[in-house]
Amino acid sequence: MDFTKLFELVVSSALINNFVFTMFLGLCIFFGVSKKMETAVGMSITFTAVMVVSAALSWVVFEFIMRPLDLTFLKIIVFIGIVAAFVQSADTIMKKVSPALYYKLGVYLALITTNCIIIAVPLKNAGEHYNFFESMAFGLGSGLGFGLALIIMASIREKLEVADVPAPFRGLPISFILAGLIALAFTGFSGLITL
Amino acid sequence: MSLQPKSNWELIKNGMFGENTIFRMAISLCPSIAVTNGMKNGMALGIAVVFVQTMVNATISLMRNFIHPKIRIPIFMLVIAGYVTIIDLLMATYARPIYKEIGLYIQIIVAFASIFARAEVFASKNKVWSSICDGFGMGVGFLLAMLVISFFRELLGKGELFGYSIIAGNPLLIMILPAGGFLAVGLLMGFFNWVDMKYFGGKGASGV
Amino acid sequence: MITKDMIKITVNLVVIYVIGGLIMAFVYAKTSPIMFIKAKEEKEAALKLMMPEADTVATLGNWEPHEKKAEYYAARKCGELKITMVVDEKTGKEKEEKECIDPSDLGYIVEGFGKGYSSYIHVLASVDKNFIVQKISVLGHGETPGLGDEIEKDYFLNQFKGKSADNLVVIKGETADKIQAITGATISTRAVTEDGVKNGVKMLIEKLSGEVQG
Amino acid sequence: MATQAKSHELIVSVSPHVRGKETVERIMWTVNLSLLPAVIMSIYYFGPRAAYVTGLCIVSSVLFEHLYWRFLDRKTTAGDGSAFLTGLLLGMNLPPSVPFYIPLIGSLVAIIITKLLFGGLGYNVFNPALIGRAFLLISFPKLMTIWSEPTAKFIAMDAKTTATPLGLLKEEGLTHLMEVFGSKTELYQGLLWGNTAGSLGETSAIALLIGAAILFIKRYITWHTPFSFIATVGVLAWAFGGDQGLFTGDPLIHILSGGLILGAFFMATDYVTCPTVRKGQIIFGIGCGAITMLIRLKGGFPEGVMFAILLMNCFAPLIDRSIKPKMFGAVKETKEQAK
Amino acid sequence: MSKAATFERGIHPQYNKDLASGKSIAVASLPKRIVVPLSQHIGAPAQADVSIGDEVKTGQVIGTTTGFVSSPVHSSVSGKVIAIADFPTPGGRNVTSIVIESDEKDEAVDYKETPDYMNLGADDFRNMIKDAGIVGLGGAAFPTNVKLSPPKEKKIDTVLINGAECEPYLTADHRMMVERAADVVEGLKILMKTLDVSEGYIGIEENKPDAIEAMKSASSGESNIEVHALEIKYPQGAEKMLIKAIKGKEVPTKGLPMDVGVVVQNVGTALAIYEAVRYGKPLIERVVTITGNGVKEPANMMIRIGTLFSDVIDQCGGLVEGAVKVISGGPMMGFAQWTLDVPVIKGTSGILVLSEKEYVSADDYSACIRCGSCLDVCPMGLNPSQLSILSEKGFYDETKDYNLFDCFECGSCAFVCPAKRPMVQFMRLAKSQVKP
Ligand SMILES: Cc1cc2nc3c(=O)[nH]c(=O)nc-3n(C[C@H](O)[C@H](O)[C@H](O)COP(=O)(O)O)c2cc1C
Ligand SMILES: Cc1cc2nc3c(=O)[nH]c(=O)nc-3n(C[C@H](O)[C@H](O)[C@H](O)COP(=O)(O)O)c2cc1C
Ligand SMILES: Cc1cc2nc3c(=O)[nH]c(=O)nc-3n(C[C@H](O)[C@H](O)[C@H](O)COP(=O)(O)O)c2cc1C
Ligand SMILES: Cc1cc2nc3c(=O)[nH]c(=O)nc-3n(C[C@H](O)[C@H](O)[C@H](O)CO)c2cc1C
Ligand code: SF4
Ligand code: SF4
Ligand code: SF4
Ligand code: SF4
Ligand code: FES
Repeated sequence: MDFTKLFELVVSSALINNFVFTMFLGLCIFFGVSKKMETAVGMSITFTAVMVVSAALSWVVFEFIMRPLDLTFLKIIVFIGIVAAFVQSADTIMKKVSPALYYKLGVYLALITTNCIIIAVPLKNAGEHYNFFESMAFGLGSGLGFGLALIIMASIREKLEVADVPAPFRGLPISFILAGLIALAFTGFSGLITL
Repeated sequence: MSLQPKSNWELIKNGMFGENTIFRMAISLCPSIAVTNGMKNGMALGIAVVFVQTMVNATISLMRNFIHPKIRIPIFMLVIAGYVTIIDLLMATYARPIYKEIGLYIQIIVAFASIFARAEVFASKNKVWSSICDGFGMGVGFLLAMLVISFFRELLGKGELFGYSIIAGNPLLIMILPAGGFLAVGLLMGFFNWVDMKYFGGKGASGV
Repeated sequence: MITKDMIKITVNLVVIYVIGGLIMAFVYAKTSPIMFIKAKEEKEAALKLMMPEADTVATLGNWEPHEKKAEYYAARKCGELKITMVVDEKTGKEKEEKECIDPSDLGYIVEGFGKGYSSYIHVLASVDKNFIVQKISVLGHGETPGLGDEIEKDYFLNQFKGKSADNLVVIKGETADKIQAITGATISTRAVTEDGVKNGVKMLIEKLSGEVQG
Repeated sequence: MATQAKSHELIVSVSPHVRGKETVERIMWTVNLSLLPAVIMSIYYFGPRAAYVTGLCIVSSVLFEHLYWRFLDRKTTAGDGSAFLTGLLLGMNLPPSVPFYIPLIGSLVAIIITKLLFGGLGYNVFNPALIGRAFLLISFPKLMTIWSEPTAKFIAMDAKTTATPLGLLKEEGLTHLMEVFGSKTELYQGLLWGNTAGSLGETSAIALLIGAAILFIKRYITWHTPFSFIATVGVLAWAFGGDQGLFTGDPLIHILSGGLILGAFFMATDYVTCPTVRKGQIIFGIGCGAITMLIRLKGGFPEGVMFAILLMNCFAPLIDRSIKPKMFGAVKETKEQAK
Repeated sequence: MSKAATFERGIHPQYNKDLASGKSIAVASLPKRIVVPLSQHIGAPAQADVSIGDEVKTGQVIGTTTGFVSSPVHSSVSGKVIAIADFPTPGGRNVTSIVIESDEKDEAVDYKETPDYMNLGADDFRNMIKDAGIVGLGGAAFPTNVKLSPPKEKKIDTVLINGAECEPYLTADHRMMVERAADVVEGLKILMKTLDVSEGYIGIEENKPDAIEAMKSASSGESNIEVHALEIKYPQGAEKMLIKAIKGKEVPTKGLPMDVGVVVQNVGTALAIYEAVRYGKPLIERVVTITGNGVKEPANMMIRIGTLFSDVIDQCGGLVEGAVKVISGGPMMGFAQWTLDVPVIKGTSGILVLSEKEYVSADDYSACIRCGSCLDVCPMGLNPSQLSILSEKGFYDETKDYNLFDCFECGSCAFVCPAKRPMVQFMRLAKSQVKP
């Protein structure tokens, strides 16, 4: 296993090719749950976990079932099915095993399936022919990057809450502009790692 | 979501403007930035969405009496994913150059909240024809938003429209880069809110 | 009652999934051969374009620049080109089949990757039998629009014609015998010139020069 | 009673009834003034063009701010010196040879999008001048990286273009940089006086340090941000910046070039966009320094100060949220609660 | 002592103490009419013990206590009760007050003198202090006997006399320490005996060297009393800061001085205690500084409680042309008055009249520019910037995350704020909107 490559993959997917700021995925959730810090943190944790596990599951299914059977054209429905099934069972298990955790993070689980990022990770893994560990690294980096984006955004939006933003721009428009400026700052990382 | 009957035209109009996915409902946002750096891409994805949304609504509405409520979610998922797969395969075959650039986003249509939401709140409860109009309206609303955004981005960022050179000189490169996408959508959204507030007495987008 | 319900639901679900799956499979079955052929044709066209005067292009081998799969080819002129019509077994249609008789190498084509500013730049380069560059083209890249993507422009690509491997060096500023950097995109220029093309040509020389001279 | 007659004229307001003498205007104009030495040096080295570019930035910044408030029918804040300062700093961050529309677009982005849409002075999240510059750099990468050679002749209309010291260092390595400048001492001298290519206001370290000293003496800025910023850059440059292995780098080159002095003292310290808690400012400074060196040594740009500050601007609210000042009596409380 | 003791942060306003610091305490002329509010202290208001038309003597109880935390009030002149009604007080509230017209004889009730008072017990002291109506004269007017009855589990080991007088302009405590040093020390000794403690301190800011000198020599015979010079810094006199400066201890948040075993009393309070114990004299007069460039002849005066501000100011030559603001107390924490028909009460330490040139308008404030100055000065180590923004925008609940209730409204943050934000107003607004 090439650890440098894995490390680069994590860093690159978290910072340089950040899902939100350079790939534009998961924006609905990004703008939806970044209003309060608490929700942002909860979502980040849940997300990263789901991302890594579903990347791994999808990889196994894709490599060992779909590819040998030449069913790759079903990848969209299969991946979304895997994610949905995993989220559903995580929901059930968590409710049983750790109700406290479920109480904290359960709500976010429900939001996850209508989010394109979660399906983009396995799709991209399949497209780039990553191996098992690379797929997990990519899932992890993407999750961390998304979490980072959410937390930064939430902390700034809490500050914006008290700012004199002109009425037509209050809420979503200024958040978009804010995301644009953050993305502008994140271009500073470009060229750091070439993948 | 009002359930009183509306005329088909009203349904379409509602989808296009009143409940415009991007500017009003603020869902399906990713493609509004990811594929709007050129009008060609924006239009391609928009058309794909019109197709999927209309067909999904039609199919769900047709099947609405056969679907057991307990399994409605997997069924919706299958229908949506099915149409997305079809359009994905078709574009991969017949529109290769564009597909190369926006392929991932075509596949991602499967996770669009707006499609699932319309299937759930509208198509599963309404007649076929209304559902088609609703889906078509929503899809066209999305397409319009994509066109507006990509119009500004391509014009400012490349000085081109549909790839044809329109203005000479140094374009604002940033507009076709990630940051510019967010800025364009934010500014346009603010502008539409301003117009809405000033001339139509609206309260601005519901936002998230 | 409950079991009956369960069965009903299951049947309902299975039936619909099977139908859905079949429809998708049908579309896939229809499109995938076309996709496959188109991809092949595109590749052939791209290769052909690299050396228009060649009649056929044959794969010679593959190599792995930056751990990516790449191939190299020989571009050949045929002494005689025999065209026969055969019936395709699968589709049942008639199609042309070319047979190259008494081919001679015109030159070689190499696929390469250069590590650029924000992506690996995918290039094709053709050389004549003396390994002098004839033409290069950029197949794909993720460089910055307006900066790095100038590598796709003809003014840049045309510089390469007639240069030997030794002259594939980037110079910032005016130059006639070397490669002039695109202002503001030296990294991308280097990636194409020194990492992509030059390494490719060098690899060709290494692999083939014995053969050629021999 | 004589006194009673006056009662109705008494002013009633909440305590305190005496106030310190500092005002926002006073602070902003002082910062403007403290940049004067650097402006003078830029005009000396780059000629009237320097004055033209900087002036254009200032005028358009102030104008945009004024027009915006006029449009909203609110009291204008164009006179408080902050828009002037944003314009001035934007100008100081541009190369000498830019065409006229570059300052205009930069000011528009800085003032309208970055500052006023977010609510105006005090509410903006990002440093307006730096966003203005980043926007321009990304939009016009070629125009924004044409560096004129400093001529020290007041009339230098078509100066030769050249590379910045950091650009040379990154592209060609230290040895080449030495060849260009002759010796290390000459290089340091060039960097100190500003006799090197670069943005208008960033090149003369001495002039900038004079201005920074004024701000320190007036206590308008504290050591926390600039010191931790510069120290981090110095340590990292020494550790990783050399080509002969660890701890062979030359910290001074990195500290004196690439706008670090300007950035550390005048831009990272922008009240609005850095943490308010002093401890947080140290973290902010270290973050700026680390990102600067990451970009300089490993990234796609030769200089990293601008992006480093902007990236840390993103984190400032988070820092402010997590780092609270040490509260009086707080230590005891936690101990007691533990019991 | 090498370096003056102090606390962290704080501010350095212009002190302007020389307007009145050289003026010996003059005895004000007897007021013709007094207005005595029944609530001059923290706690339950007193209950009127007289009715309209009653004749009263100087020192006679006219309002009695109604609860544990409460304090009686006395008449400060002899004469006739002419009204019992609501009147404005310097604190801004209207309070039920007893109005007495002086017969100008100043006939006093018999005060019970106790020359050998040091032989009395702690409970005797507490009762005498309570009956004399003594409350904290440092400003908050907390009933002193309550402070001197700490719950058993709180072991008190130190009494601190607060002679900091950190508010600009004011000089009353200063003059008291210079002119009545021995009596103040006696007051401290009584306090120490009441609380059975062995450590007594007197803290005085360094800008009053004569007071430090006087207190040092007055206490030179007492081995367990120490005079501490304090750095000149506002709010050195706030009790938590004083304790930090002298004892090095921090009163825990939401705690009281007794949580670190300390009781703090103002100089004036100590003096009043001495007079009550030694001479049986109730709290009917106090030293007040009348100062500022808006008054013709600044002075320190012993003034009967209930004397109207207008009477006092007239005795100081009246207001100058262009006097714009009259403040009860100091410029940092005092209350601006809309009328001069308010009485001097037990907590009135000064009457400050600002002239036009000293006055700074604070109407025009702007958004917080996050300069961080307020964080640098807040003696409580709060984040006033954030608190003020949250309060300004109505996010009252969130202010609690930033320890709103630890703010004691010293005004340091407002003083330094370049945006001229009315910080104290924001703090009070938030406090009124949420429960601690
Ligand atoms: C937003 C941005 C994108 C860039 N993209 C590229 C790129 O795609 N290719 C490249 O070679 N340099 C790119 N650069 C420039 C490099 O950072 C570097 O400055 C340049 O390659 C050096 O070339 P020069 O010496 O000709 O200026 C970019 C710079 C910016 C500001
Ligand atoms: C509600 C309340 C209860 C108090 N209880 C006590 C007490 O039990 N013991 C005590 O020594 N001081 C007590 N204090 C007095 C404070 O310690 C302090 O001396 C008083 O609030 C005046 O302080 P200041 O002038 O610094 O504001 C109390 C104060 C208040 C407001
Ligand atoms: C900001 C502030 C400043 C104060 N400054 C003084 C002072 O200089 N002298 C003083 O005696 N009390 C001062 N106090 C009041 C003290 O905190 C404390 O209440 C008083 O010393 C207790 O004594 P007392 O009960 O005898 O009034 C100040 C209070 C505050 C909140
Ligand atoms: C010490 C100091 C540094 C400043 N630095 C900047 C700066 O780097 N860029 C800028 O646009 N404004 C700067 N300003 C001005 C002002 O804070 C800025 O316009 C606000 O960010 C606008 O809300 C500075 C002000 C001060 C007092
Ligand atoms: S005036 Fe205020 S600060 Fe000064 S001693 Fe009195 S209460 Fe303390
Ligand atoms: S008024 Fe409150 S917040 Fe302001 S400095 Fe004083 S204690 Fe701190
Ligand atoms: S002093 Fe005023 S402007 Fe500065 S941070 Fe505090 S409240 Fe804001
Ligand atoms: S908390 Fe309220 S009532 Fe208590 S001292 Fe402060 S302002 Fe007065
Ligand atoms: S389209 Fe909604 S999360 Fe991507």
